[in-house]
Amino acid sequence: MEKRHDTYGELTPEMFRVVGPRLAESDQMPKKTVSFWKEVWYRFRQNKLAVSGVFILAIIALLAIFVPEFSQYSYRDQLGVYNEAPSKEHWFGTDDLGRDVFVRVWYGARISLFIGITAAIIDLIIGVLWGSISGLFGGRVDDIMMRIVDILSAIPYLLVVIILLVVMEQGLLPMIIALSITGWVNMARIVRGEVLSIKNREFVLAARTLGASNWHLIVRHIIPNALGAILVTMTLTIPTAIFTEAFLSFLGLGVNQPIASWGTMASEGMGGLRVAPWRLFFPAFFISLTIFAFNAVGDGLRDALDPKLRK
Amino acid sequence: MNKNHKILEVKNLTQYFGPPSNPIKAVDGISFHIYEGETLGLVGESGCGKSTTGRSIIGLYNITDGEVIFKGQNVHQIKSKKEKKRLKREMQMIFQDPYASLNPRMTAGEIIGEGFDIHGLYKNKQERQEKIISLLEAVGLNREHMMRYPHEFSGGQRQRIGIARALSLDPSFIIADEPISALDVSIQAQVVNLLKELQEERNLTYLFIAHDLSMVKYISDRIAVMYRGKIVELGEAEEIYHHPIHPYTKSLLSAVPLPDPILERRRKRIPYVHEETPDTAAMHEPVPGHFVYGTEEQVRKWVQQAQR
Amino acid sequence: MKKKFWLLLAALLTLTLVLAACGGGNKDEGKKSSGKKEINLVIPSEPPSLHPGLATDTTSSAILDNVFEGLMTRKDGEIVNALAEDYTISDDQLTYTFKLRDAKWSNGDPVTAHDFEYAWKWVLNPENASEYASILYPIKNAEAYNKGEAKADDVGVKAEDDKTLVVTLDQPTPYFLELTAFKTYYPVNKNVAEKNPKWYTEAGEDYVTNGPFLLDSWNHNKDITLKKNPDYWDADNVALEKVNITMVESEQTATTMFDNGEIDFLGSPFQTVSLDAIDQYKKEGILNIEDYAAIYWYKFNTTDEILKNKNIRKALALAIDRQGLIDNVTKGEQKPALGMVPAAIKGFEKDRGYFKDNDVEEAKKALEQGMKELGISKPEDINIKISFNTSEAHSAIAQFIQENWRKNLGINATLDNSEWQVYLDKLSNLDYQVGRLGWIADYNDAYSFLEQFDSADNGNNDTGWENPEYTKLLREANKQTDEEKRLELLKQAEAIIMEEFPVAPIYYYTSLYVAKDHVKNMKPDNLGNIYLKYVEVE
Amino acid sequence: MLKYIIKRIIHILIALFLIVTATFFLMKAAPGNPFANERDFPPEIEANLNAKYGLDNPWYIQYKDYLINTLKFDFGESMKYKERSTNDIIAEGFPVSLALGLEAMLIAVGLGILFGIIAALYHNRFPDYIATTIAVLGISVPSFVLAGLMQYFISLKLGLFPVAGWNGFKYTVLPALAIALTHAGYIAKLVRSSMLEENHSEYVKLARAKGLGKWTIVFKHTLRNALMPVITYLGPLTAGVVTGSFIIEQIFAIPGLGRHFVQSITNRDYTVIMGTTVFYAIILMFAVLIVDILYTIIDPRIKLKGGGRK
Amino acid sequence: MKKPLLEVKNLKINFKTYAGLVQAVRGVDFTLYEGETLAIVGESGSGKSVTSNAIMKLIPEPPGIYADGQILFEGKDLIPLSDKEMSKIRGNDIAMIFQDPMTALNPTIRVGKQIMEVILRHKSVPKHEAKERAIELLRQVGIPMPEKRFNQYPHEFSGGMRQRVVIAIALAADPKLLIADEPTTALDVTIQAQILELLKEIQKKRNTSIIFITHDLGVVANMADRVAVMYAGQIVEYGTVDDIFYNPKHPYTWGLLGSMPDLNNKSDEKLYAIPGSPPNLLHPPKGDAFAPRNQYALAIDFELEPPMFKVSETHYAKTWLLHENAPKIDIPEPIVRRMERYKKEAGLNE
Repeated sequence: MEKRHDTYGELTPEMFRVVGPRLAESDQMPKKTVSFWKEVWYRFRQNKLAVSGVFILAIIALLAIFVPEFSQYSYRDQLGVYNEAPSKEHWFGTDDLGRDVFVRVWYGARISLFIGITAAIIDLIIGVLWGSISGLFGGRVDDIMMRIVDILSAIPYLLVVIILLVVMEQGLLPMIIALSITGWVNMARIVRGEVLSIKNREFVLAARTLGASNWHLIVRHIIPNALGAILVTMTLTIPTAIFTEAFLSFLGLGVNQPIASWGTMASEGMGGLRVAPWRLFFPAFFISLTIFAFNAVGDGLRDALDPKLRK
Repeated sequence: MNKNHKILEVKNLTQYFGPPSNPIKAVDGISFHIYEGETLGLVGESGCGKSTTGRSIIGLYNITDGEVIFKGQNVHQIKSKKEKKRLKREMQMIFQDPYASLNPRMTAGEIIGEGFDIHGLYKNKQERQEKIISLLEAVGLNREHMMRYPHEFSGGQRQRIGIARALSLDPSFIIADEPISALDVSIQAQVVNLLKELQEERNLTYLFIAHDLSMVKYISDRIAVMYRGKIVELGEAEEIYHHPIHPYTKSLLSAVPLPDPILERRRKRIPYVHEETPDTAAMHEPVPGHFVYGTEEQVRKWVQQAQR
Repeated sequence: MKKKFWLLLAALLTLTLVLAACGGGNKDEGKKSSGKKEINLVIPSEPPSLHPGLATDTTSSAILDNVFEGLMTRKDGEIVNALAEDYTISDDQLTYTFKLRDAKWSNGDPVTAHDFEYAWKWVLNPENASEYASILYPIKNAEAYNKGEAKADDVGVKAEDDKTLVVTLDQPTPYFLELTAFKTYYPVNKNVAEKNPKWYTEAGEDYVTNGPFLLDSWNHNKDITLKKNPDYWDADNVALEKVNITMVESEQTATTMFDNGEIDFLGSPFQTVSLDAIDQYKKEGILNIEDYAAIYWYKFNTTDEILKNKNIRKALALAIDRQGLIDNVTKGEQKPALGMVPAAIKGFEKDRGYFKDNDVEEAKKALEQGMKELGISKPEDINIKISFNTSEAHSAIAQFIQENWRKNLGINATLDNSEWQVYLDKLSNLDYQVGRLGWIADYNDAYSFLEQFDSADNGNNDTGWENPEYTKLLREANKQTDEEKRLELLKQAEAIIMEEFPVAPIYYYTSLYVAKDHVKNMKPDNLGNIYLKYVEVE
Repeated sequence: MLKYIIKRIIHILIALFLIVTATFFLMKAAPGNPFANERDFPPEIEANLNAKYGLDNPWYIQYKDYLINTLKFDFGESMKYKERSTNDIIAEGFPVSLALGLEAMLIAVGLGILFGIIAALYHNRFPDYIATTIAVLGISVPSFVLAGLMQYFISLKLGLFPVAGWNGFKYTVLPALAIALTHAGYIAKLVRSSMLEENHSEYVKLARAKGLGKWTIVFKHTLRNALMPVITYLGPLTAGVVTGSFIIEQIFAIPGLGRHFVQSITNRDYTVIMGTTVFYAIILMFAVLIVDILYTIIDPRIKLKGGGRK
Repeated sequence: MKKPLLEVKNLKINFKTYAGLVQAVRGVDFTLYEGETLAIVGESGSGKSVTSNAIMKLIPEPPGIYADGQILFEGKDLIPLSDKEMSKIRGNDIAMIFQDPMTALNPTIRVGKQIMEVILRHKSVPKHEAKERAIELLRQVGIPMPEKRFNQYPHEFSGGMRQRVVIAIALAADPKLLIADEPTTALDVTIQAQILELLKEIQKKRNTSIIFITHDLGVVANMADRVAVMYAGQIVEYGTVDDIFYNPKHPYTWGLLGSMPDLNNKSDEKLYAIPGSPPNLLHPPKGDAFAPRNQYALAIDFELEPPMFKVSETHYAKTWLLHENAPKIDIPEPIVRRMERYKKEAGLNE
């Protein structure tokens, strides 16, 4: 245990003068500010699946934006070549009405993503407000609001959606309403759970002792801290909406033709599975890919946000 | 300390939780007062109701019964928003857990300045910034720390931010709810020293809640010992330490480990056997300024035991 | 402890394997039937009712037509005697007297004229709320009784004795014999039905029939089995011993089942050959196509701002490339409909030459004219909504026609897809512009197609169109006892419609079907009915 | 406990009342009626029909009748399927859906837990990536596509299972798989994340300090606790699955209850809509109640109090 | 001389984080003899818990890395052992008591079963015997009515009782070494005193060696035979309990002793506090890690890491102040005063 002094080389007496503490050095912090989100981003980047999800989504979004604009065909042009296999001319083949599937897939991507994202945003707004009010106020308010949520989730979703789609004229708007009408329930539950755990954290109590209003608490403390969970839920709401749209299309309640969504394309393509499998394959593939990507991103975010996995 | 001026008076404070039929009696009718400029230590084991007492006084809970009179005003009966806000500025709190008490999504500057936003103070950006910096410096941090997030600080530094936040509205009374129990020993001393300095500089009054008897004894002028929702003994710090009367206090004192091996080897723990106190129990003052809770008979017995 | 995990894993694997093994090998269970004079079929849904007097739909008919038999039946599209051994028609064509042959109910009771009288009056009894009662209206006082304005005794049907049934009609109805082959005219065993009013809800003792097959089992929503009726009067000529009918809603599934040999026949009413399967079966050379007395048409709402103009309607009707539609979209070798009555109907086999298919020039002229009349300057200003009910085929047709109108006329059309019930609501409330409908004849007569336009109030009209001359012609035709003259009157009426275009006929349906090689003589007749009585299995 | 259950049942009854009300008015708001058909029939007949099924009454009488009938669990006759009572339809369809649903749940839970455990134990290593990818794939393929592909490849091309129908065990395999895979994916994800969470807990550390092996810890300690969120998920899921999946039942021609939910609506078969909705709601709400009770069995810390789940 | 049970040699443990490599333990050496109690004291983040977990090989890899050193248990190095081999030692030869009894027990398993588990894992005894042993253990750790308690769940126990259960689990297989990682930090003082008494009693009976991790010097004074003071991943002072409390040599030890008020501190005197914050082990400072906070820091402290200086046979300290060239610096006055006061008090009581 005892070490020889001479291993340290020349030790001059000068070196043994008392110089006292250097507190500034002790309290010094690393140069750059590490914000929470930077750290999250770092951890997110470690997750290869999640990063590839982001890439996939970016590419799909770009193609959805640009392909329909710059293609020589439009999504509704009937070109007179029916159920043609993929070729140089038509990369994804043509469908039963002689339309270019490639253009339709990317046009459909717009519609499906639009539906997914809009529904998710509506869910977000209603869900976050409902959940935070319910959670923050607690007591009777919470009881009533949560009972409403319970009932909404006990009414068969299909019944509501079908009746809604039946009553309204079919199109994008009723589709989005149908998706949001009960979709926000999940978000509300999650936000409420977050609020319940956040609202008794000491920093919220501290803000209360400073005299903060409920609104201030929601905006400054609760939402920023629930943001992680909200984001994760949202990345999982979008694919759910896309999925539900496909499901409703299968029931014949999708968007109006000739407008294409992935859902309507896939459910129509189902019939042509044997004659023209590309009509099913491409939209179904991109539905799956997108949902896969969103899930990967959502899972990645969840892992990245999880404080327990942090060090 | 101004013994003539009671800044806070608590009368029969009662705080029950859960269903009225079978309530959890967190605080069961306690009364005490705090003089302006003094530090009252409130000690007891976890779950005895000491934190609840602090939170009830500052109005985080709606109290079940009793009165809290702060500077002559009944805290729980103030209706006007303006009055309420004024009260908030007068009375502040320091929290136990320096990790949980700071919003991880806000910078130190934002945390300290939050009270300004709420009360609409220092609208001028420059002024606001200067005030924040002066608060940071008051607690031994510096302007560079303003833009930093809580997780970048050490535990002690975080607790300093919490103290700066409590000071931001220039209160006269601060409830320190176990402000040091989550900190390391060497940091505890720093924070306690800081609190004492601030008290002198700003003429603050503290309600210092802790379970660590030695630290409470060190910082407090008077000590109240809480046990199962009641204050069982209250008196001058030295008096409580040297001449405890209530057997619970004795047991508590005997259990405090001392940083001395020889003493430790000899230490005899006095176990406390819970004694039911009937409804006739009340606060007694066997020695002037030294209160004990119990029936007359019990108190007489305890005083005798103590004198032996 | 690791052991446990591997045990679990192994258990799962075995489960999967067992599942796989169970499934393997037995694949051609369906094919086995070929030796046993048995046939496997599918219908698209649970039959809503197996009471001949209550059933309204083709699925129920597909069963009823084989377990019941009326006075007459059909063979190769022709009306032939069934339970009626003989019949006489009075000269004024108002009285029909049927002589019944010796036939038995499946419980051994003889089939009597009283059973017919009972059954028909049961249908007409307003309390029973039979939705198809109106098909009995040619009978004297039938309508009045059904509407509660006459008594049962007033109805012109009477069992003179066990073997004689006398029917009195309101007016000469040349297709009345056709009607007696229709399911609503089937007899019901009076004794059983009176004893057990719910006799028709389950297969069993009380489900008493008189047709070539017996309802052997009926598992609701799942399957139905028919067994040969040994007591059937013509049992010697019935080849099939057993018919297994599964209810399969999805066309794709039915197609796959056919390909997999699980069923022996695919084609309406035993599910349909889906649009997408047509190509495949054509390629394989097994697709059969038969004429079908049914039409697919687009109705115009003649009360609409734009479509009230008959030239616009004409333009729209003419600017449809029917042949192109048939070749590329519907693909079933349907015939372009250039009239109101399908070619499968007697006397209407030839084209009456009202207009040409895809006559863009004429269409443009008519459009020009129409726009002038309406004061519209550009065709782009005309917006037309094509309504249809949710279905892939309707949607594809609508999209094709939408393109036709856009290309040929420069008119903007939008598509309005609604759920079936909503769609029906829109049609009957005239809350649409252009809407699709199909019409299938219940009996082989042109009147079936023309009758609905006799007045704007007719529940099946849906166009708001009426024409006094048209109405008059139909009335005359009804009174006409001479077949030739009657057809002439009907054609004149048809010509009026094809002048004013309250509807744009699109195509005459065909029946498409595929059958396994061992199934012989199984094909739909021109009304789309399949009588299993004639089917043979090798 | 009993008090808690009674309280929950009262909640369920209130919810049922609201659901019946909402359904009734939604149903009435939808255009169309159960007798509408391509071929119109005379208004007199329609009047007869309306009279027969009580549809000629004013809405409040109809509403009252529905409420009373719901209380008596007698939903009346189907308006589409003549003389078939709604109760019969449910009684015939439910066992089928239940059997299929349970099989699917078994597969889903088995596969889901298996993949979840593998993913969690090999966190951020190769097996995790594989298991996660498979799980997400399961989630991301729409069930109708999956069903169609399975029919085409497994039944037609490989001849392993019948295409459709409901005549014994081998008919259940494909539809059960088609239902199960999506849920298996979700369950795998849930198990993975909750296992990871449990793996960071102190008691796992203590279990390791006891010298217990990796798998012992999984099976005896973590899995049980990690299944809590799975159970929460399973409650409503079970209700949904055992009452039948419309798409799967339609594609595989299974005589289950699921189709009736959709078909009754498209048929405007009011009595059946009401019956199936109430039935579904009851199953769902009791499933949630059972989950809450199950919690107390698995997790002794939770005590049921009168307050409901928080 | 007693036999060494555990020798830790130059143990270095790093953690990989997104910000870089954290050097949590930077070369720790100590020896533990049979039947003795070694207390490791230090602030949070000083590496004391990492060291104790490292001995159990409970550090997850990744992110943890055993960078260097040996852990010799009865002469056998534990570091190269596989998890399977290690699991035979864990709970059997070396057992551990955790800080928070509230979370350390599996909430969904009856406590009896949690104890039996260890017995069944390491001792080949039939179930009923394991149960008897478990009940006996519960009795030994002072749980009343052990037969009834055996079948209860953790949430039915109070904090102190739970910690007794955790101790029972640790003792179940009769380990030679017990690592107690802040076993009383989460408990109230009165309960803490009971638990400490219990541990001492057990040690007396079974001659178990104990490594006691704590940050509370009062507890150290009560429990330890020898003490290792850790700072920034290193042991900075090491000696018998009397060495550390009555002759502390390292300025950090001074700081620790000084910053603890005792019941005699006058409230008007300031506490002797260590200023500043502990270093970030992502970038350990050059030289003596404690120098930036050290009132008596020497120039060399900022340049060179001090070696372990030997004070006596039993006492070592890692500070340049012990170098022959260093100025003589006395123990700060408040600490000396208090030591004297204690000595007096102890003498009075004699």
